[in-house]
Parts: sequence; structure tokens; C-alpha cells
Amino acid sequence: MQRRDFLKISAAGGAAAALEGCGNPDHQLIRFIPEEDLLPGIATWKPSICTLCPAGCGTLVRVMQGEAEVVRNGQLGILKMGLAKKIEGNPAHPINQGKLCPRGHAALQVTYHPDRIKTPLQRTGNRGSGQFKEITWDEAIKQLVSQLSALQASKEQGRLALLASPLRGERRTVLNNFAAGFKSAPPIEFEFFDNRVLQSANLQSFGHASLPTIDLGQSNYVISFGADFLGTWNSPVAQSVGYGHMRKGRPGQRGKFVQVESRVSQSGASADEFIACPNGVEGMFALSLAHVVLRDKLRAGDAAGHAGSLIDGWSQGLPDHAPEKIEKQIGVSAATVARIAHEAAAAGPAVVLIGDAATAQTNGLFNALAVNALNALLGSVGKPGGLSFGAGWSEPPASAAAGKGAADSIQKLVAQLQSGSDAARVLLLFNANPVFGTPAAWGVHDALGKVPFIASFGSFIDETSALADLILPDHSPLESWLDDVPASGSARTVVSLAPPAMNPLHDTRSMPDVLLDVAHQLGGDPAKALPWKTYDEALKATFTTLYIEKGSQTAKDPDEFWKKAQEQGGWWSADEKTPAPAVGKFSGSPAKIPAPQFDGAPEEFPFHFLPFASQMFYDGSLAHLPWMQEAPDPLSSVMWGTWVEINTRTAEKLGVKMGDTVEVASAHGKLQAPALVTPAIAPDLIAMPIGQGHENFTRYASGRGANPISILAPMTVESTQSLAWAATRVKVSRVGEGKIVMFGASMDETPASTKHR
Amino acid sequence: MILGVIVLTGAILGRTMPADDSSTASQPAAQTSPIFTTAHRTVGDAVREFFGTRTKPVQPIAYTHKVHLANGMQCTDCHVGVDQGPDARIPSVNFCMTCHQVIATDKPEIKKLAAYRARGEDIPWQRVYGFEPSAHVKFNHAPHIRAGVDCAKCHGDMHTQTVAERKVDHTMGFCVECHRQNNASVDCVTCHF
Amino acid sequence: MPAKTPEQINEDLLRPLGGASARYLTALAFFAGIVIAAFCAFGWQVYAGIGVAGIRRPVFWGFYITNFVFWIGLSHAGTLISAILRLANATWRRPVTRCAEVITVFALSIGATFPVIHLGKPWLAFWLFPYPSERGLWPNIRSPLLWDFFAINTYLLGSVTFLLLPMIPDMALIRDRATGLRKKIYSVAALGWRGTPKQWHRLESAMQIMAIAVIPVAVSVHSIVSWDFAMAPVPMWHSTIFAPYFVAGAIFSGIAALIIAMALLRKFLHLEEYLLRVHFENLGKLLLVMSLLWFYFVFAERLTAWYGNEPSEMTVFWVTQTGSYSPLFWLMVFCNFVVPFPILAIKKLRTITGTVIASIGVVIGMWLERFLIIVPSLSHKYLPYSWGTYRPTWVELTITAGTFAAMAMLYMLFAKTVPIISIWELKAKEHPTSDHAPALAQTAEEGAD
Amino acid sequence: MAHQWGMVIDLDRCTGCEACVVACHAENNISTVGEDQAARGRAKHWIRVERYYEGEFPDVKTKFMPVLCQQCDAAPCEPVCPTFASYHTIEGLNGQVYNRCIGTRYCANACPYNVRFFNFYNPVWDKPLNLQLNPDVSVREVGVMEKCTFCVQRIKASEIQASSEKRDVKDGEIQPACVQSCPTKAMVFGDLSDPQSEVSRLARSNRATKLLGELGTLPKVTYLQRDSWHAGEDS
Repeated sequence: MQRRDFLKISAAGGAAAALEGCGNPDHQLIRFIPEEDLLPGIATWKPSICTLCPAGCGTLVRVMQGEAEVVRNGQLGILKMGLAKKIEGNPAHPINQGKLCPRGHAALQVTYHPDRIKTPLQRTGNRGSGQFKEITWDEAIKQLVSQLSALQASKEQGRLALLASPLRGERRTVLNNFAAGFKSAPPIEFEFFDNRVLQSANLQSFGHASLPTIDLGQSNYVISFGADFLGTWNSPVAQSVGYGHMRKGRPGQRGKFVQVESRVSQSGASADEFIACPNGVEGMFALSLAHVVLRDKLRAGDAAGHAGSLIDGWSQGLPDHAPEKIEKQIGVSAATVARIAHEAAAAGPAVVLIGDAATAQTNGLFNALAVNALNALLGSVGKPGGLSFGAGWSEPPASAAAGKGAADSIQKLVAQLQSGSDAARVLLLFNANPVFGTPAAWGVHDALGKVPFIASFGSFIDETSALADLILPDHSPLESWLDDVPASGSARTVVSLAPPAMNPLHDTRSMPDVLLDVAHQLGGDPAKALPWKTYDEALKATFTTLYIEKGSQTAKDPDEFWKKAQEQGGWWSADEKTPAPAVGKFSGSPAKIPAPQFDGAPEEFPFHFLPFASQMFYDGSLAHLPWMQEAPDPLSSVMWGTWVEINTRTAEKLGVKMGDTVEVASAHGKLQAPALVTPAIAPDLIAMPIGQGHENFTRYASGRGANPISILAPMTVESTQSLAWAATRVKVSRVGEGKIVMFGASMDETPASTKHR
Repeated sequence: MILGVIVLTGAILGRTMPADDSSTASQPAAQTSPIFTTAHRTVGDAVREFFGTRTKPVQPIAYTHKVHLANGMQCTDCHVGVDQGPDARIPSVNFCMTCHQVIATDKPEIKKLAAYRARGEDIPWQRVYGFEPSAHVKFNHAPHIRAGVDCAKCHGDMHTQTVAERKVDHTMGFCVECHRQNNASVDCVTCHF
Repeated sequence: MPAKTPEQINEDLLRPLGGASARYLTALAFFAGIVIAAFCAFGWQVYAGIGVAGIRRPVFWGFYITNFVFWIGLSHAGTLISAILRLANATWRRPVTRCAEVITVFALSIGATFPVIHLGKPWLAFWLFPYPSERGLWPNIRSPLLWDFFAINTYLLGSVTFLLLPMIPDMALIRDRATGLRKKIYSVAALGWRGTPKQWHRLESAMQIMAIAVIPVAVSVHSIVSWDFAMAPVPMWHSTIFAPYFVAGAIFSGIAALIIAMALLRKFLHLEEYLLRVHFENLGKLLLVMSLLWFYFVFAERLTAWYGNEPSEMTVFWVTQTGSYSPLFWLMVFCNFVVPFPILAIKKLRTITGTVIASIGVVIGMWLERFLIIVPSLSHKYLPYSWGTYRPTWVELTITAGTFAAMAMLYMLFAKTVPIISIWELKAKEHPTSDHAPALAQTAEEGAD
Repeated sequence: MAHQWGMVIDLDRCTGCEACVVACHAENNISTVGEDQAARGRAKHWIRVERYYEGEFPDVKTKFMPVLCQQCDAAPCEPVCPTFASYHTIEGLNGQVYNRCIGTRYCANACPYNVRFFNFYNPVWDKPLNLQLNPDVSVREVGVMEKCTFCVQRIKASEIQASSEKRDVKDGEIQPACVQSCPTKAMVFGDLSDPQSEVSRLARSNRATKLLGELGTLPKVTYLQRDSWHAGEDS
């Protein structure tokens, strides 16, 4: 406590005592007439959908009456209204089956965040200065419409750019239709963990451009190459439910889980066997497993079908990948490889996963293709206890993912802005934060700064929306109509739907409703492309289509179907039948597994650099939630900050102690953060969680820690345009003493006293 | 003696709260959260709570329970939900106006009521009963009503009251005595959690 | 050294009660300032929350409880020592008893405030009193804190009585010499003392009873304080040795405090002719015994812990022996044993200066001992995940300084109002029950041997 | 006989994801304290996931262990409280009566599991985060000790519901927030006095151990130790 605070508070206390006679200030606020008829103290549960990550878990929101301080018609007052109090998993939902991850619980704080944008804002200061003034919705929409009309008038519709974090379901339709109707370029989708490399590999191997749904619950042997499937990757809650079942849900039967990676991740920590393997050789490892399976005739080579035919040398039994030949390269003994291959083949059903850093190498696509082939060889595709594809109702069009990453579009946008030709003149921003989520070397911040007019629909000011000229704040998810079509996570077809769980707290408007409004004001083609008055009308139309396509046993007409879906949290197919294995024929053009490339000379930059998804902040978009900031990271127990993981021995050599500030420098930038000395990372690796290091992202996240994305090299995954975010080399040096806030103290070794006897 | 001084200083100083409320600047990033607030708004509040004295509520409208009950209404007609959950609803101005749209519209208090509704405001009733936050009592009406406890047992005879007054002192002794007589649980976490 | 006449004694010992010098007032103001600062710090702590102190999870007790144990320990100086010496009829005790008993009363009062200061809600401290309330709730008699409450109050009551009883004749003496308001005040304090044989007899028997009664109380107090710790399943706390260990430590620090107090009184009140080297030497011998006893207890405690090799205990053991708390631990051993042992064991060094140096060492060492009992155990309790550290804040430091200042201030005020050496006991010859009270001259001669 | 609530945590299922930690924050109105206070050891997590490493890379073994109040039958925290703020309830919980707590923090020192948390300051909720507060749970003020209650508000609500329907509480009907959220179903809650309940059945497993059981605190949380995989065991 500073002395200044003391004086201030003493003075304030004195003033309060003096003013006490005036009564409780709460009583001086007027009370608005409640809009809802709720019983006090009695909770109702309303279905909703978690929107914080692409998994699309179904939730139940506990709503109770409370007294909220709200502004209505420009006046501050107290309103009795239904308030969301807690989010739980929806037990009926096929994805998460009543369970939830830590991030899902904290979704509540998005709605009640003190720094949520409460009204439309217009920029007053310089770009990025964060100075805005409050305006009305009428003014805001007028401004946007006039900007768009100006483009129409000058026949420059192509110069409207839409930049969104990947949307699904009806929101995606609304946005696409808006772009199509306006005749602008299609929306650019951006998120850091876009998984497009894996989607692309799956498209090539199996004909499905989506992530796999993994039937862990019935699997007996799980090998994961780098995929943090229990933490953040793909559909973590669904996978955790399955994992629990695999481990202890079947009496007398317990599956084995092998994790292969260079740093013990959240998932790797639970593995029965942890195999250290350098970054980039996952594909070789997978193929040497396949070699053993083929060599020892555990499976027939053509069992891999089309997926195998994509791999060079498959038909000859992968002679180049004999474990004895490559054990030095992959850093795993031939005996271990042979044992794992035999175990996996014998235990069956077995499944092999790949994700995260293993696909973020320059050779990530090939690593994924190799794993796909191994899966096919082991007979895991489309089988119980294996993986399956295509359960989603409306899978994203194959072309969207095939062979291109988010980087493709965003880099194009940046290049256009830098060169000035065909550059965007109006940019609409939908929650995407590429300024935070791309390497500084890409120059996204400066390029976006050149766009003459940016309008953001986000609920918060972040690094990207700080550049906006106009902010049209969206409702929070709990205040909105929600829908989702998760592509993985359940073998059933799932279309989630949820009406708003509570009335809006602030003067915000639902983003799709605003787009509909704008389209109607523009008239012409945009209005024709979006024929609905409101978003829920659009949703209802979609559900009518769904009813007609899929039918229903319980609902007799589309109206009832629509109503029941709202009550249940969506619609899902009754059967869990996995689609037929899309293995295909043994044909295709084989690809060699190329060696991974890394940016930076090993002499100057001796360490590999591994940014990883934070269990609490995911890709950084959740760093503004105080619960997430204060929840200790499961592995490091760090709260309210970031850290740089360094192997114990390496740290000793560098003279770095726990908590010392270290500088991590790549050829493209440097950052400082406290060191976390740990035995759970390879000695030649430096790892850092993504999520902190926000310059401008609410009071809880701003100016906290460092952002590892910023120093990444602009390397891309070969044959795609995705960022190879695990392909940078760095050097590390000690700067001085630092500060690291950890909830756990000594956790390096379990002392005898805590061992169970 | 020193102990006494400390206890007294504690009682006086200990439970106040700074009056300053963070200003509602439009600039979120500039705000920081205070490290602490105090448990009470003012020193006076703290002392009052310490000695268990409460100010008398002043109601904005002189609602008369007597007349409503004499006209044959039941408690649960307005205080809906009291037999289902922890709290009883205090009716909103809209609820009052369902009858008073036509009944007794010329009375001055009813005119006040109509004026609230016309302004789009709810009636700012003040709480009569209720526990201090630091008492940590989680009272639930429903089980008491199911157990046949008469409303008057805790609220006094409302047939004789105009605006509700604090006729019964809801001390812990009052609660515990009744629980004992009726063989209800007197385990602490029955009420305090 | 010639024997003093009763008049001289009166003159010498009543002199300090006169007007206050500038030096006295300055010192008093200085200490009062620190005490006021401590009160402000406490006020701030109550206002803002106990978070302004340095305590944290898992070290929920820090400086405050250290001070509590330290001051309660220090209080064993007086009443216990004086009672033992009285019963043992050690004649050299006479000039020593009162300044020792005063230490007890003040140290105990100061110590007893700490359990209140350290509370999260100090204004509810009265819930420790067993009083009938409509809630029907009583304090929990199973809690060592409640034992503390009763033990300390009993000891405080006993010590105050033990201090006040022998003050009565001296109060009467001052009353007889005073005028005006002072006379009235001292008349009240003298409780109608006339010096009749009956009164003398009653006083003597009361003193005898009190001396016997106060010894078990004193032993029980520090045993109970030790049980605050020993009753909890905390590594290195849960030990049977704690009660005698604490009592020995208490007497140890008490004697040291008494020596320091005597030296200061001797210097500032010019009592060189009353507080003689013999007193320091005799107390020094006692201190030597206690130092050896203390060392024995520490050794026994550490040896059993080490030999037992219980993992959770060994964690705490090593963290104090060689870990982050080891500098404090070895400083404690230095202060409590390495410094006092040679000084007190070698006769040549057992001078007034020597004993005072040893005593200062012991007071510091014993404070460290209390700290080292409390903090390392709490900070390294079982599950390593929730280990922690502790660092005091300015609030705790100010309040700690305030208690030392309060002790000095109260002592100074006392010395201004009451003769710090019992006059009537020095003039023991004069009153009727002199049969077991040899003359002062004799004592002085013994000292000169 | 009164219910004896207990819990079983299967360490073979736990992945350390900390869904329980955040669910607990949301359910029980646990305030966040901010970076400075967290650095001073004042962060409050009624349930935490302890993580221990053994060995050196690459042979490093990781162990997760969710630790919450063990609701001991012979709880060291209970006898030491001078005001009965910490006491044993009829249903075997270690009750914490906030209004009776004067903040001696003795219970927290006595607790071998360090699962008691103290409100060093009055909690702060930046408006409107206060609207998320669960009205069924007290908001603890400065100077008060708090800890896991096994979601006593949910237990009470279920008991009231059951009594209004004139039946007993069903096994599995009560789920504390952590149990409800756990994605791998590593936690099971129920009545230990009913030998047929899921929790009683699991507590009899040969993998069952008690945390610091040697201290004789008789915890009502049972941990099922990590299992290992043996080739051929399943087929």
C-alpha cells in the first residue's frame, strides 16, 4: 500500500462519514420497471453455447433475478432482471456431455466484464490512442452505411474487406451473404490456432477438410504427436470425457496413452509413456512405426489405402524409415519404436493423433499425412475406438481449407495495403485480433493502420480494434441468439441453437442484426442477399431446412422442431453411427517427408522456440478474464503473468534461476519474461505460453507479460500458407532478477511426505 | 485496558469504506482495480452494525397492509414465490397497477403509485427485514412455510400494520429458540453458509 | 561499603519521583511518539484489513505471534523470579524484586494485546469472554487460544496483585510526604496503610501466599502458550518438549530483560549504591544456568527431530539448519549461547557491563527463537506445493517497535510514580516481622565477598 | 443416520485441466485478488491442482493431484478455533461459520493440507462483475477464513428439495461444482454412510489412499492412485 493511497482513502473515508446522513447512494438511483417476471431466489437453467473456442460445447446457464445498475434512455438506474450466474455443461449435448473446461466457466465474465464496450463509440483521438466518444446506434449505423454507400458509388465494392475470427453456422452465412451481396471479397478468417494444415492433410488423405472426431472412450491405445487434446486442441472437453472413459470407464480394461513431443504439455503430463522427440520429426517417427507394422506383418500395407499411397516408399514397406536407420534423427531408440508399434497393433483399437506444434513445422503437412497413413494402416479410420470425419451437418467447403491457411488471406490483405493497389478502403472487423496473433514481421499493425475506415463489431478494445474508427459493440454471447455446427467432437450430427439467456446489460446490438440492418439500409443486392428482418428469423429458416432434410421423431412440424431445439440447446442426430471409413483406393502421388526447416542459424540461435496454447488464455483471446488470469496454470502454477520455460540443466549452464528475467531473441525480435526452470522440457528447447503480452486489452490483460507470437519468424508450412509457428530458433540470455507469481511453491519433486503410503 | 482501547478502536475504525467510486471514464485500459474495499460504507454504518441498531425504513408510498388484508387478500397474492424458494417477491409497480388502474385511483397514495408508473419507474421500497451481510444467514422461506410456520410468527400481525414495521427482532436467539421448540436443526450450517 | 540509614534510603529512592528533567521528557516523548505511530499502524490495519501486514498463506502467523510469545516469555522475569527468590529467602533479591515484577505486569499487558492485534476482526475479541448471550454460544474450551486467554488473565491478575501488595507501605510513605492532589492519589494507593503490626503481618502472609501461588501460574502460562503450537499437527511444533522448553526460554529471556532494566535504572536513577555488582553477578549466574538449559533444550529438540527423520519434520529442520532460515538460526545460537556462555562462565567477565552485553544478546536471541519456532514450520508445512515465505511489512515493524517503546515508556512512567526499589524491604530491620529479613548492610557485605 | 458426505478423486482420470478450479470460483463467489496480492500469497483457490515432477527430462513423470478441503473426521482445524467458527457439522462436514469467525487463523495453521484461505482484504468486484455473484453463497468479508464447503449450498438445496418431495436424497443427485464440471469424471461425490453409493463403492477400491493419512485426520476425500498399463492385460 502506498502512502498516497492511504491519504486518499483516509480522506475519502472521512468524506464518506461526513456525507453519511445523505443515506445510501444506491437508494438514490431510480428503479426501472422490470421487463421480466421472475421469482426471486429461484434459478432457471437456459441452454446456451460456448463460443470461446471452436469446439462448440453446449452449456446450461443458471439465470436468477438480480439487481443490475443499468443505463436506460441515458439514465442510470437499478433494474431487476434475470442475470446469468453460472455456466455448466449441458448434459444432453453430445459434444461435452455436461462437462466444461476452465475457459468455458469463465465465459460468464465476458458478459459482466467492467471494460466491455457499453455503447457505440466513435474514434476521437489518433488511431490506437484509445480515445473514443460515445455515440448513438442511429449515428453509428449511419456512419457505416455512408462509408459503404461511398464504396458503392465509386464502384469500389471490392475494396471492402471483412476480417473475422472463424464463424460457424448462421453467422457465417450472414457474413458470407453480406460480402456476396455487397460484391466485396469473401470474408477473411483469422485465428492463430487455425488447424488448417491438419484439415488440408485430412482432405488429401481422407477427403474431409475437417478435424477428426476421436473415439477415445473405446480406444485401447492412443499415440499423440504433440496434440494437446486434453487441454486446448480440437474438442478438448469431448476428448477429456472420452479419455476418462478410456482410462477407467471400462471395468478391467484400461487404454494406454503415449505422448510424443519435445515439451511435456498439459496432455503429455497425463501420458502413461512420454517419448521425447525433437520438433519436426513426428512424421518420420510415425512412418518408422508404420515400417515396423509392415515389416512384422502386423497389418497389410494396402490397409492404409489412399492415405498410404500419398507417402513415398509406402508400397515398399518404407525402407528409409527403418527405426534402426533413423533412431538418431528422431532421438528414439529402435527398440522403443518397435515396442510401441507392436503394442499399438496388438492392443487395438488404436488411434494416432497429431496436432499443435507437430503440424506447425515447415514439414507439418507431411507429418500429418504420415500420421494419417499410420492411422489408416492401423485400421483406426471410421471405426469405434478410432477417428472419424464428417459428422458435421454443413462441413466447411473443402476448397476453403484445402492448401491454404489464414495466413494466405491476411498476408494478401497486408500486401495490398502496403503496395496500395486494390487496397481495402473499408474494413469490417469481427473479433479477429491479427495484430496480436501474427508475427511482428508480417507488419499487420502498420498495414491495417493504412485502411481509411475500420469498423469493429467486437465487445472489447484489443490491439486490432483499437485501430477502429467506429465500434459497434456486439451483445455478449449470453445475450445473443447463438448457433453452432461443430465439425468434430461427436460422432453425431450436431446443430446447436440457443436463444439469449439474459437481456442485454448495455446498449449493445447483436452483430448479425446490425449487418441485416445495414444491408437493408443499403438496399439493392445486399438487402436481397440477406432477406431476413432479424437474426432469429434467419436461424428459424435454417432450422426449417434442417427439419426438412433430417426429419425428426419428436417434432411434428418445423415450428415445434424450432421450439424443441431451443429448449434442448439444439438438434442432434439420434444415432452415433460413424460414416463409412473414407479410406479410398491405393493410389495417389507419393510425397517424401521433408526435413523441417528452422529460421535462424543454430550457431547464433541455439534453441528451438515453442509457443504453446495456454490452458487458460487459449490463443490470448481470453486474457481479459480475471478468473483466467488468477487461475494457476496447471503445469507452471503461474498466475497473472507469463513465463519462459527452460530446462533445468540448460538454465544451470546459462546461469538462470527460477524467476530471473531472461531475454528471448529471434532474428525477428526479442522479448523479456521471467524464467521458469523445469525438468519437463527438452534441453535444446525454449517454450512460452501464448496469451499474455497484450498491449491493449482491458485493465486485466494490458501491459502484462510478453507475446511470443511477436518474435516468430514468418515461416510457412510447406505446400500451404499457414504460419509455421514452431519453426523459429532463438537465443536466450539472463537479464537480471525478475518476478514470477506462482501459486505453487516447490513442485519439482514429490517429497516423501506427500507420497501416499 | 489496552485491550479495551484496541477493541473500541477496532469497532469504530474497522468497518468503514472509502466513498470514492471509480469514475466511469470511457477509457477502460486506464482504470485499475482497488486493492480493497471496506466492509461498510461509513464509520457510522460500522458502529451501528456493531451495536445491532438499524434505521427505520421510510417507504415512498404509505402502503397499507391492513386495508389489503381486510379486503380478503392473502399474503401470497402479492408475495409470490414465498412458498417455493428463499425469497418473497415484492411486487413491482405494474403488479400494483393491475388493480389500481381502476381501484381507488383518486387516493393520494395511489396517485403517487400511478405517477411512478407514468415515469417508467418502479417503487423504491426499502427493506424492512433482512440480515446484515456479515451475519451470513441464508434464510429460505419455503421450508418454513411447508413446516406450517405462520407468517405472523416472524413478521408480526400484518392485519394491524399499515406500512410494514419491524415488529419482530430477527436475532439469532429468536431463530434458535423456535428451531429448538420444533425440533428443527440447530446445526450452524443449517442457516450460515 | 557502609550501611545506609533509613533516611538516606528514603532520600535516594524517593528522589526519582520528583520533577521531570528535560532529558526524561525528551525520552518519554520519543517513546510516546513510537507508541502513537504503532497505534496509527494498527488503526490502518483495522481500517484497510489485516492484509497490510505481511502475513500470508501459509504463514498465517508472523511478527505478531512472535511478539506475543516473546513478551509473554519476557514477563517471566519478574513475578516468577521474584517469587522464587522470595521463597528461597535469597536476601540479595530485595532491590531487584520490584523492578522485576513491573517488567512482568507491563510485558504481560503488551504481550496480551498481540492476540487481539493479530485478529482479522479485532473488534470481536470479546467473543473469547465466556458471557451468556441470546445466541447461546460459548467460547470453545478445547481451543488452546482460550486456555491462553484464561492463563494470561490469571497471571496478569496475580502479577498485578503481587506487584501492588508490597507497594502498599511505600505508597504510604509517599503519601505521608506528599501534599495536595498527589497526597490524595497516593492515599488511595496506600489503601489506608498505617504500619500496624497486624498490617505488617497480613502483608507478609499475603506475600507468602502470592509467591507460592504465582509460581505454578507462571509455569502454566508459558506451557499453555507453548501448547498453542504443540497442539497443532505442524512439523516441529507437535512436540512434547515444548512446554518446558518454552518455560525455560521464558525465564531465560526474563532474566536477561531484568538485567538490562536494572542496568538502565542504575545508570539513569543513580542507584549505584543499591543495585550492586552482586545483583548482576547473581542474576548472571542464573542467566548462565538458563543459557545452558536453553542449549540443552534446543539440542534435545533438534536431536530427536533429526534422529526420528520424519520427512515433514526434516524439511523444517533443514530449512532452519542450512536453508533460508539458517542465518537467523545461527545468529540465535550465537546470541543465546556463544555470547553469554563465556561472558557469564568466566568470573572476570561477569561484570555489570558483561552481564548486560550477554543479556542484550539473549533478548535478541530469544526473539529470534520465537520467530524461528513459528515461521519456518508454517512456511514448510507438508505439501510442498503450498509452501511459502514471509516478510513483514512496515505495519508489523511499526507495531513491534511500538511495543518496545511502550515498554520503555511505561517503565519510565512507573519509575516516576513509584519507588522502583522497594523501600520498606530495604529497611527490613525496621518493621516488626524482621526475623526472616536480614539487613541491607549484610547483603552488601555478601556482595563484597 | 445423518449423511456423511465424501468424495473420491481418481488420479488415473485427472488431467489437471483445472476446470474444477474455475468452476469453484464461479460457484462460491471466490474473489480474485489481482497480481500484487497473488504475489503475496493471498490468492484463494478452494480447490487447487497440485503438480509434482519426478525425474529429469525425458524420463520426467508428472503427477496431478487436486487438493480441496478433505473434510476430515478428526480435523485439526476444528478444536483449535476459540469461537466454534470451525466445527464439525452433523453431516460430517468441517463447517466454517463466517459470522462466527474472528480471524485468529489458527485453523489455517493447524490444517496440514493448507486448504484454508483468509480474506486479508475485503473482496473487490469491479462493477458489474458483482452481478455474477451466486446469491446462494455468502460473500465473505475482510478478516474471515474461508474454505471448500463441499458446495454446502447445493447440499442444502437438494435436501430441501428432497424433503419437500418427502424422499431421501438420491445418490448422485448432489454434485459440487468441481464434480459437476470435471470433464474426465475424475471426481465422485456422495454419501459415505450408504455402502451402496458410488462414492462408497469407489472408496473401497484397492487403489484408495488418503492424503497425509498418516496424520490420522481421517479425511473424507479418498484418492485413487494412478494406475499403470501392462501390455496384454486387456486382451
